[in-house]
Amino acid sequence: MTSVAESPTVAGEACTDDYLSGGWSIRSWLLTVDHKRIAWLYAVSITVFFFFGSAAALLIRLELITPAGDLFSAEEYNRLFSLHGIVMVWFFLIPSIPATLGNFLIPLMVGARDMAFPKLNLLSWYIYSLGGLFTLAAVIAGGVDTGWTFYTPYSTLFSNSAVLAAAVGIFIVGFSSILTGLNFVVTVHTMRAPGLTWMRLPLFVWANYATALIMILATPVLATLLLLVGLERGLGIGIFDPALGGDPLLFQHLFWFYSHPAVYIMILPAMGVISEIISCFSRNPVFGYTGMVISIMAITLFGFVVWGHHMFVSGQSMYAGILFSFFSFLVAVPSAIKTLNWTATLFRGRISFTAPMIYALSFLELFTVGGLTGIFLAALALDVHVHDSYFVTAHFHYIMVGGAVTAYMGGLHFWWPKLTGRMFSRAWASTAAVALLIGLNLTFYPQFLLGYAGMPRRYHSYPDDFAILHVLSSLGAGVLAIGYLLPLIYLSWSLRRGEPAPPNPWDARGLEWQTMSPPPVHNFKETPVVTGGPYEYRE
Amino acid sequence: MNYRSAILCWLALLALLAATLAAAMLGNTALRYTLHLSCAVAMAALVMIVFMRLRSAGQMLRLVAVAGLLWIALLIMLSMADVLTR
Amino acid sequence: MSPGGPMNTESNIPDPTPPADHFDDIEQQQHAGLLGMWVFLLTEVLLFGGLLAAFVICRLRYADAFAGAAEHLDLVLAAVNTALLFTSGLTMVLAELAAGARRRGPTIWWLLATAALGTAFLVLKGVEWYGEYKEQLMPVLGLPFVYPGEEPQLAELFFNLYFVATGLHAAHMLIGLGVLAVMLVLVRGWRRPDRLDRQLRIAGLYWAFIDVVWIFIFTCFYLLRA
Amino acid sequence: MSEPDPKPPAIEDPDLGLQLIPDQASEYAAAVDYLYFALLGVSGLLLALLFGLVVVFAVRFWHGVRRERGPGLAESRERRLEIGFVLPLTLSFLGLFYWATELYVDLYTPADPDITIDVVAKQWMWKVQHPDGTREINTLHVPQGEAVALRITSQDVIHSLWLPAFRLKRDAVPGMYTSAQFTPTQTGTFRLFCAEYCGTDHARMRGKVVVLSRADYQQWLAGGAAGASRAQEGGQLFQRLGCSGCHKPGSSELAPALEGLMGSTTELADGSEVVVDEAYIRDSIIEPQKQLVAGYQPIMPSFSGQVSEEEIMQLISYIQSLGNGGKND
Repeated sequence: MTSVAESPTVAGEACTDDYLSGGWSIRSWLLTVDHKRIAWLYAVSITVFFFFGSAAALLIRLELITPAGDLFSAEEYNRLFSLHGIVMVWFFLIPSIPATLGNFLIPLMVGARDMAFPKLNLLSWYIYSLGGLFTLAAVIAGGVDTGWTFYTPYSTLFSNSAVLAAAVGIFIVGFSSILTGLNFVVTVHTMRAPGLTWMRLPLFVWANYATALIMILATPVLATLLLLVGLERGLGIGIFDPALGGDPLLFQHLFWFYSHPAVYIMILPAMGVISEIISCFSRNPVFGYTGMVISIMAITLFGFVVWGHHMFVSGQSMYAGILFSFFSFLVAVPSAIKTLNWTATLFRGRISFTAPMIYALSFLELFTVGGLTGIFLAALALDVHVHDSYFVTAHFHYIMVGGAVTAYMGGLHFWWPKLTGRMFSRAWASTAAVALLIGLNLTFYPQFLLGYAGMPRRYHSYPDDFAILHVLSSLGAGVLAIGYLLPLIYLSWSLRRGEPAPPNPWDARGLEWQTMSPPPVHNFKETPVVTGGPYEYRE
Repeated sequence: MNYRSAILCWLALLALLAATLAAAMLGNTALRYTLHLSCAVAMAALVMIVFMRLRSAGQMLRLVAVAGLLWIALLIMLSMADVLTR
Repeated sequence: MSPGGPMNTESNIPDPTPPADHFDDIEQQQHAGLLGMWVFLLTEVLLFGGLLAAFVICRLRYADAFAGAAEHLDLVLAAVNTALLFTSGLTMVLAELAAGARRRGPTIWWLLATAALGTAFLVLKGVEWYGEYKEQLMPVLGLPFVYPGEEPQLAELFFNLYFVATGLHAAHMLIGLGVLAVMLVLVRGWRRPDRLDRQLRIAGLYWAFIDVVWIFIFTCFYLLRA
Repeated sequence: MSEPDPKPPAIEDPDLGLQLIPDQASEYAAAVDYLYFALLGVSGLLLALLFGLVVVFAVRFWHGVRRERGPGLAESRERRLEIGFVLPLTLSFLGLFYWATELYVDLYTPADPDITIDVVAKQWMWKVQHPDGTREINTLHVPQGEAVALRITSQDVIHSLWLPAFRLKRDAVPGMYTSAQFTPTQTGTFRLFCAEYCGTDHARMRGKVVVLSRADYQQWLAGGAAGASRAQEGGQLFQRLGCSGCHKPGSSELAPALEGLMGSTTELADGSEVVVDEAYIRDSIIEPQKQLVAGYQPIMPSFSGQVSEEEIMQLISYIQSLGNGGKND
C-alpha cells in the first residue's frame, strides 16, 4: 500500500494553498509555471478548437444529407473538410490527453512537485497558441483546400488557397508537441519519487511516456516536410515537383512516416486512461501489468515501420506493399493484448457503472471495432478496394472519436474531482456517456457500409444510391453533437454548484489521490515514499 | 575530458578531413564513396564522443545519441525498400 | 591543469547555487538538464534526418545527374569552412574547460574565438552562395537557372536540396551564435560560476551538434561527385 | 495535336440502387469478397467473445452482488492466458495476411493483356483512349472475357482510378506510369470514381464502366470515332515533330533505329543495360540524355512540355507497331 507521510486534509475544509485559490488574475494564469494551471490553459484552448472542428464536421454532415452538392459550393466543402482535419488532428487530438490530463497528473503520479522544465511547459502552450493563431489566419484568409494530408503536387503547385499560412501554423504547433514530449520524458526519467521503480509506474504514466517518445521521434520529420512544402510554394524551390524529377511518393513517405506514429500519439494516452478507469471501477488490479507495458512499448516501436499501408495503391512497389502489410498485421497484436487485458480486469471484480466506467466500456467496444477494421485495411487485396473510401473514414473515426475522445471524456470525468475539487452530477454524466455511444455507432457504422459499397472520401456530391446511409450518418452526427454539449453544460455547472469533492471520492489507488483535491501548489506536503504497486485494489 | 584530449581530437578531425579530401582524387567511384562516408562517420563519432563528452556520459545519453541515427536509418531503409523495387 | 571537475573552488567563490525548487538536489537538476538537451538534439537530428532521407532517395534515383551537379559546388571553400567549424568546436570545448576551472578571462577569450570562427563560417558560406548566384545556379525565387551539363531539371532538384540543407544549417548557426552571445554576456557578469559551467556545457552540446550536421551535409553534397 | 480539352462533362451515374456489396464483375472481385466475408466472420467472432465476456462479468461481478469473489489470478496464469490468446490470434492474422497478399500479387503481376487502354487523368476528368484511337471521357467501354490492361498516368496532380465493381483502384501519378489489369466477366454498367482528392471538382470526376460482349465491343469501336488508330496518329506525330529526320528506318548512324526496339535490351553510354519499355521511351522523349544509348552523341532535344501525355502514348504505340512485325498493338 502506498504510504504517504502527510495525512490528507479532511474533505471540504477550504485549505488556502490549493493551486486554484492562489489567484485568478490574468498574470497568475498567463505567466504561471505550475503544471496544473498550464493543464487548464491547454484544456480551455483545445475545447475552443474542438468546437471549431466539430462545427465544421456538422456542416459537412449537413451537406452530405443530399446527394447533390447544394448547401455549399465544392470550394467551400473542400475547405470545410480540410479545416475539420487540420483542427481536429493537430489542435485537439494530439494535445488532448497528454497536454491536459498528462500535464496535470504526471507530476502527481510520479510524486514530483512539478515537471522537469516548468518554464518550457509554459513556452509549449504559447507556441501552441501561436500556431493556432497562424492556422486561424489561414482560415480567415480563405482556408486551405488540400485536406490535412497536403499531398503534392496539388498542395505545392495547383492549390490557390492559404497553404503557406496553414503550413507555418502546423510547423509551429509541431514544436509545442515536441517540447511537451521532451518534458514528459525527462520528468519520468529523473523525477520519480523514491521507491517508484519503472514497473510500479501507473499505466497512465507509461502510456504518456510512450506518447512522448513518439512525439520526439516523429514530429521533427513533419517539421522538415512542412518546411519543404512552404519553401516550394513560397520561394519556388521545387523538391516534389514532377517536372523537376521530384517524386510525389517521396512526399507521401515522409508525411506518413510522421502521420502514422501521430495516430499512435492520439490513441496511446487514451489506453492509459482506460487502464486506470477500468481498474478503479472493477476494484481489480489491471490484468497482466507487464503484458500491458510490453504492449505499449511494442506499439511505440512498431508504429514506425507500418506507414506504407497508406500507400498500397499509390504506385508504391508491390514488394514494399507486402512488407508494410506484414508489419501492419503485427502492430495490431499489442492492441489485441490490451483489449484482452482490459476485459480480463473485470473478472472477479466489483464493477460499478459510474460515468467514467460507462465511457471506458464504450471505449472498449468502439476501439475493438476500430482496431479490427484496421486489419481489413492492412489486408492488401481489401485495401485496394476500400482505400480512400468511407470505410477508411469510419475506421479512423471509430478509433479517434470512439477511442481517443471517449477516453478523454472518461478521464476528464474520472479526475474532475481532483482537477476542480467538485463533484459532477452522476445522472447527467451517465446520460451523456450513453448518448455518445449511441451517436457514435449511428454516425460511423453506416460509413463502413458506404465504404465497401463504393463511396469515395472527400466527395462534395455523390451518386443518389448512397443517400439513405448518408442521412443515417448525419442523424448520428446530431446525437453525437448533443453527447458533446451535455458535458460542457453540467461540468461548468459543477464548477460553481457541485458539492465539494473529498481527496479520494472513488477510493482509487495512485499517488494523485493521496493529496488534497484540488492539490496544493507543490502537490505534496512532503515527497511520498512508494512501497507497493500502482493498482492494489484487492487487499 | 581535458585540454590534451580536446586538442588531440581536433587534430584527428583535421586529419580525417584531409583524408576525405585526398580520397576525392581517387578514380574508383565505389572506393571513393566508401572512404568519404566512413570518414564522415568517423568525424561525427569523434565530435560526439569527445567534444560532446559521450565518453563520460551515462547509458541514457548514449542511447539517445544512437536513437537519432537509428531512426533516420529506419526512415531511409524502408523508403528505399519502395524506391529501389518500384 | 584541473580535469575540469566543477567542484574545485578557488578562494572567493560564493556557496554553490541552490537547485530550482522542484528539484531535490543539484545532481538531479544537472542530469535533467543534460538529458533534456540531448533529447532536444535528438529532435534536431531528426529534423535534418528527414531532409537527408529526401536527399538520399533522390540521389539513388538520379545518381549520375546528382554526381554531375555536385561538380559545380566549390569544394575548396567548403573544405576551409569545415576546418573552421572543427576549430570552433575545439575553442568551444576549451571555453567549457576554462569555465570548469573557474577562470573568467580564458572563458571569455575562447567564447569570443568560437563566435568569430562561427561568423567566419557564415561569411564564407555567403561568399559561396554569391558565387553560385553569379553562375546562375540558384533556382530560388524564380531566379534563372542555367545549367551547362545534361538534365538541367535534375540538377535544379539537386541545387534545391542543396540550398534547403545549407540554408537550414546556416539558420542553426545563427541560433548558435545567438546562444554564444547570451553566454558571453552571462560569463562577463560571472555572477554564479558553477551555474555558468552547467549552462556552458549545454551551449557547447548545441554548438558541437551543428558540427555533426555540417559533416554530413559536406559529405553528401560536396564529396559524392562523379 | 490533341484538340482543346472539352468543357467539364455532365455526371452520368449508373443507376444500380444501393448495393452494400457491389456487383462482382470479375473473378477477382468475387475472390476479394470471400476475403471480406472471412474477415467479417473473424471480427464478428472476436467482438461476440468480447461483448459476451463484458456482459457476463458485468452481471456476475456487479458490486451489488454479494457473492465471494475468490482470489485474483496469479501472475503466471495471467501470462499463460495472454499467450494462449495471442498465439492463435497472430497465426490467424498471418493466414489472412498470406491470403490477401496472394490476391494482391495476382492483381499486380502483369500477365500479357489482350487489350491495353490508356487512361490519362486530368483535373477533373478521365480521358480514355482505346488502341484503335477511339476516345471517350469519363466512361470506359471494355470487352467481356478479355484481359484488359490499363496504362494510367496523370497530367497534373495525383488522381486515383477506382472501379468498385472490379475491386480495383490505382493512383494516377504525374510523371509515372501505373498499370492495373482486370478481366470483366459480367456485362453491364458499373461505377467509376476518382478516389484521391485532386481539387475543386474531385467529386465530379466520376463516370461509368460499360462492359459489352466481344461482338458489341467491336461494333461499338467501329461505330466510334472513325479516326486513325492510335499507332497511326503516333506515326503522323512522329513525322510532324521531326523525329523521322534522325530516326530513319534502316539507318542508325545519326540516331538508333526504332524497328524491333520495343522489349529489346540496349546498351547505354555508361555501360549499363536497360530493357526498352514504355517508361524508357517516355523518359527518352522527355529527357533524352538521361539514358543515352551507347555510341551516340547527346544531340536529341528534350520534348518535355511540347508533347502532352496522350501524344507520348501515341508515339509509344507507334514505336510498338514498328517493333513486333507490324502487329497492330
